[in-house]
Amino acid sequence: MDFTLTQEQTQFAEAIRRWTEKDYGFEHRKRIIESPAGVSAEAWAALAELGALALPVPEDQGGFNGSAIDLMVVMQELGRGLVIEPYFSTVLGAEFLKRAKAHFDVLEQVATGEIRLATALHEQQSRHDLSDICMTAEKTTDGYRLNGKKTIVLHGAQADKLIVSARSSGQQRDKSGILLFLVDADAAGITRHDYRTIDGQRAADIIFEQVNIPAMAMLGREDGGWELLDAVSDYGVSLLCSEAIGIMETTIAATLEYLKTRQQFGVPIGKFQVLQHRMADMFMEMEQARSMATLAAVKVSSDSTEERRRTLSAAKARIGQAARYIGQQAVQLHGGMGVTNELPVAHMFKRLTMIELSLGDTDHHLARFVAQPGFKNAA
Amino acid sequence: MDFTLTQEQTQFAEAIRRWTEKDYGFEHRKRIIESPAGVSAEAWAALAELGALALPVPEDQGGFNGSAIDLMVVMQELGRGLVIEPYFSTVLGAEFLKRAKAHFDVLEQVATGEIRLATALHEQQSRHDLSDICMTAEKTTDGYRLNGKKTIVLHGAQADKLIVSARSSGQQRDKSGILLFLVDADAAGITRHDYRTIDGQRAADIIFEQVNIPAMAMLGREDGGWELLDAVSDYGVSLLCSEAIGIMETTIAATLEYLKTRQQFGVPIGKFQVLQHRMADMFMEMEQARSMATLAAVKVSSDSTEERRRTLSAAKARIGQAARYIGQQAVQLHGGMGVTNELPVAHMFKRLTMIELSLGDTDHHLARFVAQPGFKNAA
Amino acid sequence: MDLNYSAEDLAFRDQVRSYLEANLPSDLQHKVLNHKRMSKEDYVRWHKILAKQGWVGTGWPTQYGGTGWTPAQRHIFEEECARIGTPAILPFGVNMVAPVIMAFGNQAQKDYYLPRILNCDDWWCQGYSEPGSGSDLASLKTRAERDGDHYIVNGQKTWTTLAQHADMIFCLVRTDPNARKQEGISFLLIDMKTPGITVRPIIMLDEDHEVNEVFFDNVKVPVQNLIGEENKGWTYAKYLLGHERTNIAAVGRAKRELQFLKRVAAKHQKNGQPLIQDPVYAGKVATLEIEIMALEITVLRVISQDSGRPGPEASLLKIKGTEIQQRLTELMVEAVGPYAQPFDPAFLEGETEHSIMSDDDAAALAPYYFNFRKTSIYGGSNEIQKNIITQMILGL
Amino acid sequence: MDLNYSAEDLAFRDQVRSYLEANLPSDLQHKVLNHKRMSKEDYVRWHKILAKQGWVGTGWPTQYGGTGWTPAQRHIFEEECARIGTPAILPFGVNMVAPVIMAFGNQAQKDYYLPRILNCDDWWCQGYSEPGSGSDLASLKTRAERDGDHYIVNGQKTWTTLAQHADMIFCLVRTDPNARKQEGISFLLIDMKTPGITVRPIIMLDEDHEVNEVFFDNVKVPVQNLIGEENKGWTYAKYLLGHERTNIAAVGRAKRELQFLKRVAAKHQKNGQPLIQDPVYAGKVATLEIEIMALEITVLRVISQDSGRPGPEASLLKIKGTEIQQRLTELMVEAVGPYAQPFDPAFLEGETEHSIMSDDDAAALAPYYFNFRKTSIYGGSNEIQKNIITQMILGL
Repeated sequence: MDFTLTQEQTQFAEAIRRWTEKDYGFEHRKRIIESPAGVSAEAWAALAELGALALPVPEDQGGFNGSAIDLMVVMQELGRGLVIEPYFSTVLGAEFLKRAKAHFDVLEQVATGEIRLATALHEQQSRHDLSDICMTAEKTTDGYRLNGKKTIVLHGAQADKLIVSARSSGQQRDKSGILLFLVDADAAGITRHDYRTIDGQRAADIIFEQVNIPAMAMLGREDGGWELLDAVSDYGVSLLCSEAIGIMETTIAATLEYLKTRQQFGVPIGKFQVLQHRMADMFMEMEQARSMATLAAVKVSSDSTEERRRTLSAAKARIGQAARYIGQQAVQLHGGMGVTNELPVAHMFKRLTMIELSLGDTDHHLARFVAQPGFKNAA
Repeated sequence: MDFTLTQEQTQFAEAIRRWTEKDYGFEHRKRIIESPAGVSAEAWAALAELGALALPVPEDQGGFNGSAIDLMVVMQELGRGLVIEPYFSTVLGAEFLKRAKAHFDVLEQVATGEIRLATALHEQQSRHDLSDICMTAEKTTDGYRLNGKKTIVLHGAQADKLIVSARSSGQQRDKSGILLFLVDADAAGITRHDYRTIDGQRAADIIFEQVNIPAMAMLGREDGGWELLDAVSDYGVSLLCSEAIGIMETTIAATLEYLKTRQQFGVPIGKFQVLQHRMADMFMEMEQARSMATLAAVKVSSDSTEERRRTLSAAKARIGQAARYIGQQAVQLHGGMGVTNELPVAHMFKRLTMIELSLGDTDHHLARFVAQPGFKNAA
Repeated sequence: MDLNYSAEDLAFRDQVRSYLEANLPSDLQHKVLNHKRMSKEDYVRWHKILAKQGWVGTGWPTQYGGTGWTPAQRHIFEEECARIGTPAILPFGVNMVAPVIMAFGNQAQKDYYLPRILNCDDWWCQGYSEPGSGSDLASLKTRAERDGDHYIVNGQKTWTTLAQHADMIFCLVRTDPNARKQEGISFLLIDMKTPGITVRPIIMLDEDHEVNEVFFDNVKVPVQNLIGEENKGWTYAKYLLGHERTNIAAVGRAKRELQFLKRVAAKHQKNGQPLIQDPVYAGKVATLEIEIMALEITVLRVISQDSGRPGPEASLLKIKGTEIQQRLTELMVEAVGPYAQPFDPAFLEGETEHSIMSDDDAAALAPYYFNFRKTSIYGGSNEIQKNIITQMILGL
Repeated sequence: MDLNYSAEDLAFRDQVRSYLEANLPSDLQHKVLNHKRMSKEDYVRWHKILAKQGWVGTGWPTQYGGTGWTPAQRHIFEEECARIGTPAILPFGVNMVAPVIMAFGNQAQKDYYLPRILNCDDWWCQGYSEPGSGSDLASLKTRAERDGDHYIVNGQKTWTTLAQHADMIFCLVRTDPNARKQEGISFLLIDMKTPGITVRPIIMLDEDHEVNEVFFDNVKVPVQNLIGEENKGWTYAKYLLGHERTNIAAVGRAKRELQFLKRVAAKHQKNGQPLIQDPVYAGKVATLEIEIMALEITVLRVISQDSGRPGPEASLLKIKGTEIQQRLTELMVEAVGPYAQPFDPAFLEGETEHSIMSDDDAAALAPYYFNFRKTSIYGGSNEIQKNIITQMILGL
C-alpha cells in the first residue's frame, strides 16, 4: 500500500507545471482560443520537448511506455494549466494503436510530436452510448469503405489521423459488428467542419463519403471492436478524471484566495461561516474525487474487465458530481466576478462541466456501474 | 383566487388547538402511548365533542359534510398536537363509506364517536402498491368469504369495523378484480395482533380465516374496487400532507426557540450563520410543502382522475422531501437534546418520518406522477 | 379557499392572450423560445408595441399612464407573456427608476421622465454596484460634489446591465463623505452622453456582452437631476429594492422552459427510448416540475396576502425561483449531453439560421446554463436572501 | 503507487480472519449483524476473548501490553472485525483514558489501571460534556475542591455513554474557578461506587438506554486519582481528542451494512421485481456504494501519509463516515417502506426470537435510522468538524 509518486513522476509533474505557469498563462491561452488554428504549434513542440508525447508510447516506438499513473500525473498538471491542446485526443488515439499492437510508425510519430491524433467515436444519435453506431464499414476487395458521420470529434480538424468506429453488421447499439480503423484525416471522401467548444477547445463534425481504406487500417480483431473501444474509452475516462482533479485543485485555490482577499461589510468574505462551510464541502468533494481518480488510474489496467468497468464508472460518476459542485460553488463564491469570462475560475468551471458530460455523464456511469454483475451479486 | 380560511374553519382550528394544548400535552400523550390501550377514550370523546368526528360525515347522517379543506384544517391541528388517536383511520374509513354511499348507520355512529374505523389495505408483499393484493374474496351463496392477511393496519386493533381490500379475480397487482368490504372487527375468523409503531401509534396484523360476510358488506360496484381504493388513498394522502404541515410548523417553532435560547461559546447558537441558513432552508421547505398540501386538499375532489392523481402524488412527494429535511435538521440543530426521547422534537421527527413512508413514499409518488399521461404528453 | 381565477380574471387572461398572439412578432418569439441573444432593437420594438397598447406600466397607478391592474391581473399578464415567449420589458426604467421618481421626484421630473419611460424613449440603466461594494451596497464610493448648479461626479460603477445601449443611468453617489455609511448618499439621474462617461464591456462566461463598467471622470450633472433631497438617496434605494422583486420567481418562464426541456428530452434517446421515459431522468424532471407547481402556489399565496408587494417572502421567491431556473438549465444540458459542447456565437446572435451542429435546440443550452449561474448572485445573492429570511422572518 | 496490501499484510489479514471466524460467538455476531441491542455482558464477553488473544490494545505500545501494530495492520484488524460483525471494543477505557494515563499518569496509575483496562476489569465512562457545554467543552462547571488528600466534587455530567454499567469515570473538573476558561481544569479518575454519585438514564429517540446524566454531590475523590498536574487537564483532554478519531470513518462497517442493504432490497419487491433492480433505487444505492469506495481510499491515503494519527483530515473522515452511515440507514428504511413502522423493543433486546411482524430484517431498521442521527452530533458535531476543516486545513 503506497500512495506516493515516484521521483520521476514528481519531476515530470514539476516540469509540466513550470511550463504551464511560464509559457501557458491565462492571456496566452486566450489568444490561442481566439486564433484560427485553435491550438498552438509552440505548445505542442513544448509538450514533445517535455517528453509528454513520448510518455504514452511504448519503448520500442521511442516512447517511455508510461503507466496510467504516469499519465494521471500529466493530466492533472494539464488540468491545472487549463491546457487546450490536442493532448488528450492524441493519447487516446495512441492507446488504440498500442492495444491493437499495430501502426508502430504512427506511434513513433506521436512520440516525436510529428502528428496529432483524434478519436471519431460519437455520432448524432449516440448521446453517451459509444456502441450506438450508424456509420458503416463495407468490406471491399482490398479493405473497407466507410460511410457516415461523426460528430463532436475533439480536435478532429487539428488531427493528422483519426481513429474511427464503424459498423460492419448488426443493429445500432449492438455490441457485435463494431470495427475500428485508423484513417488519414485528409483521405479522399472526408469532410471536416471545425468549430469551437464552449470550454475553449476545438471539435469537428466529420463526414465520411465513400472513404476507401486498406484492410490493414482495421485495428485489433474483427470480433473485438467493442471490447477495444470500451477499454480505451475507460482509459479516456481515467485521463479525464485526472484532468478534473487538477482543475479542482486550482479552482479551490483560486476561490480560497478570493475569500481571503475580497472584503464585504468590512471583513474578508471568508469570515462568513456559510461560505467557510461551503469551502469545506468543496474540499471534501475534491478529496473524495481524488481518491476515485487514483483508483481509476490503478484499475484501468486491471485484468478483470468487470473490475475495470465497475471502477472506472464509479470514478467518472463520483468525479462528475464533484466537478459540478465545485465548479458551481466556486463561481457562486466569486460572486459577480465568477460569471465573467475575465477570471480563470469561469474557464475552470466550463471545462469541469464539459468533462462531466464527456465519455459518459454521471447518470450513464451510474447505470453502467449498476449493470455490472458485481452490483447485484453482492446482494 | 382566495387562500383565506372561512371564519368557521378558523374557529374550528382554534378549538382543536385549545384542546390539544390544554388536554393533550406532551406528558399526557406519553402516558397514552404507554397505556395498554394505546389510545385515549377521553380524547376520543373530546374529538366527538369538538365536532371533529362529525366533520367528515354527510349531513344526512348527522355530520357537517366537511370539505377536504375543512379536514385539512383539522389534520394540521392534530399534527401540531402530535395526536395519536385513530382519527385518520376513522376518517379514511368513513370516506370509503361516503363514496360508496352505503352503511349510513355506520357513518352515523362515526359522527357521534360511538365507533372507530380502520382500513386494512396493506399486505406483506404490497410495499407501496395497494393493488398488490393476495387476500381472496370468494363468492358464497349469500355473500363472500375472506381469506388472507393484512399487515400494519393502523389502529386496526382499536377499530370496531374494518374496511378491507380483497381480490375476487386476477393476479397480484391487477387493477381489476379488487373488491372492498366493510367488516366487523370481531367477526368470526378474524385474529388481530396489536403492536406499537415507532411514532407512538398502534397498528395491527390481521388474519382473516374463512370470514363470511354478507353481500351488502361490499362497497361500491364490483368493477370499481380499484377506482374507489385509489381515490380514497389519495384522500388519505391529502390528510397526511396536512398533518405533516402542522408538525412542520411546531418542529420549526421548537427549533427556532432552541436556537434562540441555547448558548454556546457565549452566544445563542442562532447567531451562527450556518445554523441560520439551515433554518431558512427548513422554512422554505415548509412553505413549499404547505403550498402543495393546499393544492392537494383542493384537487383531491377534482372531477379529473388524472389531475387528482397527478396533484396528490406531487404533493406527497414534495411533502415527503420536506418532512425528511425538516425532521433531520431539527434534530441536528437540537444537538444532543434532539436525539433523546425527552423533547417533543424527536417525536415530531419520528411522526414526520412515518408519514413520509405511509400511503406511498416519495419515490412511489414520483413514479406515479411520471406515469400520468400529462407528464409525457406535455412534452 | 378557492384556487381558481375569478370569471373577470379569466376574461382578462383571454384578452391578454389574444392580444399577445396577434401582436407578438414571430421573429422575436422565436428568439425568446430558442434562447437566442436579444438585440437592443428587439427589446425596444417589443416595448413600443406594448406601449401602444398601454400595457407597459403594469405596476403603475393610472394617473401616470399605468394599467392600474390588481396584483392578480398583473400576475396573469406576466404569466401570459412568459407562456407565449415575449421579450422582457427591462426593469431599469419601468420598475426601478420610475417608482422612485413617482414617490420622490418633483413634478418636472415626473412630467418629463415618466412618459418617456413608458414609451421607451430613453434606455435606462442602473448605477448601484461598484467594484468592492457587491452585497455591501452602502459602501459605495462614487463621489458627487456640488459645484454651482451642477454636481461633479467621479468614480466607477460596475455590473451595469446593458449600459452599452443606455441613454440614462440612475446612480447612487456619495454627496457627504463624512456622514455614516448609509447617510450621505444621493440619488442622481445622469445622461449617458455627458462628457467624461466611459463604458467598458464585461464579457460574461458565455461570451455575451451583458454588463459593463461605467467610469465617471468629472462628469457634470445638473442639480435638477437630483431626486428628492440630497443625502437621502439610501432611503430611496431601499424603497426601490422593494420594487425590484416583481415577478422574481419567474414561474411563467419556468413552466415554458419545462415544456422545452421535455420536448428536448423526448427527442434525445437513451437505451433506444426517449430520454424522458428513462426512470432516473424522468424522476429528476418530475421533481423539478413539482417544485415549480409548489412555487406557483407559493407565489399566488404571497400575491393574495397583501397588495402585491411581497415583503421578506420575496427572498423565498427569489431563492426558489433561481434554483428552479438553474436546475432547468442543468437538466437541459444533461439532456443533450455531448451536444452541449459546440459553441456557436453566430447562431446565438441570429447571424445564421442554423447552428453548426444539426441540433438547433441544443446549441444555446450550455451558454444558457453558464449564463444563468448569475441568477443566484445578482439582485442580492441567494446567501444574502437567506440572511434576510433569517433576520426578517425567523428573527434570528 | 500501489493500492495492494503487502504480502505481510495479507498474511496478517488471513490470520486475523481465521481467528475471528473461530472465536467470535455466533450469538454475538447475530446481534451485531441484525442491529440488535447489546448488553453489558455482550460487550464484556467479547472484550475478554480478545484480551486473551492480546488484541485489545491495538493502538498501544507493546510495553503496556499493546499489539504494537502498524497503522495498516490496525486498519486491517478493524476492517476484519467490521466485516465479520464483532461487538465493538468500547473506546472509553482502551482508546480514551488509557492514552492519557500512558502519557501523563504516574507509574502507580499506569501499573494499576492499564492492565485492568486491557482486561476489561473496569467498565469506564467519559465525564466530559455538561448540560450547557456541548460543543463548547471548555465552559464546563463541575467543581473539584481540594480538601486534605481528597477532592470534593460537585456538579453534573451528561451524555455519559453507558454510565449505567460503569465502574470508573474519567472527568474534566474545574479546580481553579478564577482561571481563564481553558485553564483551571483538571483530569480526575472517579470510582462510580463513591457515595454521592447518581446516574439518571436519558432515553434515546429509539427508546434505547444508551446515555445518562451523572450527578456529583460532595463526592470524595482521593488526590492520587488526579492525572498529571492540577489545572492542566485541558491539555490532556486535547491530547485525548486526537486519539478519539480512530477508525472514525467506519468504512468496514459501512461495507458490511451495504451488503445488508442490498440483501434487504433484493428481498422486497417493487413493480413485481426486486427493489434493487429498480433503476431509481439502484441509482441511490450505487451512489452510496461509490461514496464508500471513495472513502475507503481516502482513509488509506490518510493512513499511509503519517503514522496513523490523522490530523485535521480526521474531520473529513468523520463527516463523510457519518454521512455514509446515516445514508445507509435512510436507504434501509426506504427499502422496507411501511415495514419500518412496527416497533418491537422486546425483539431488539433479544427477548423474543422473532419480531411481531414476520420480517425480522426490517424490525430494527427504523430504530437504527433514528438512533444513528446521533452520529452527526456526537464526537464534535459535523458543523464543528467543518469549522475545523475551515480553520486548520483551509486557513479561513
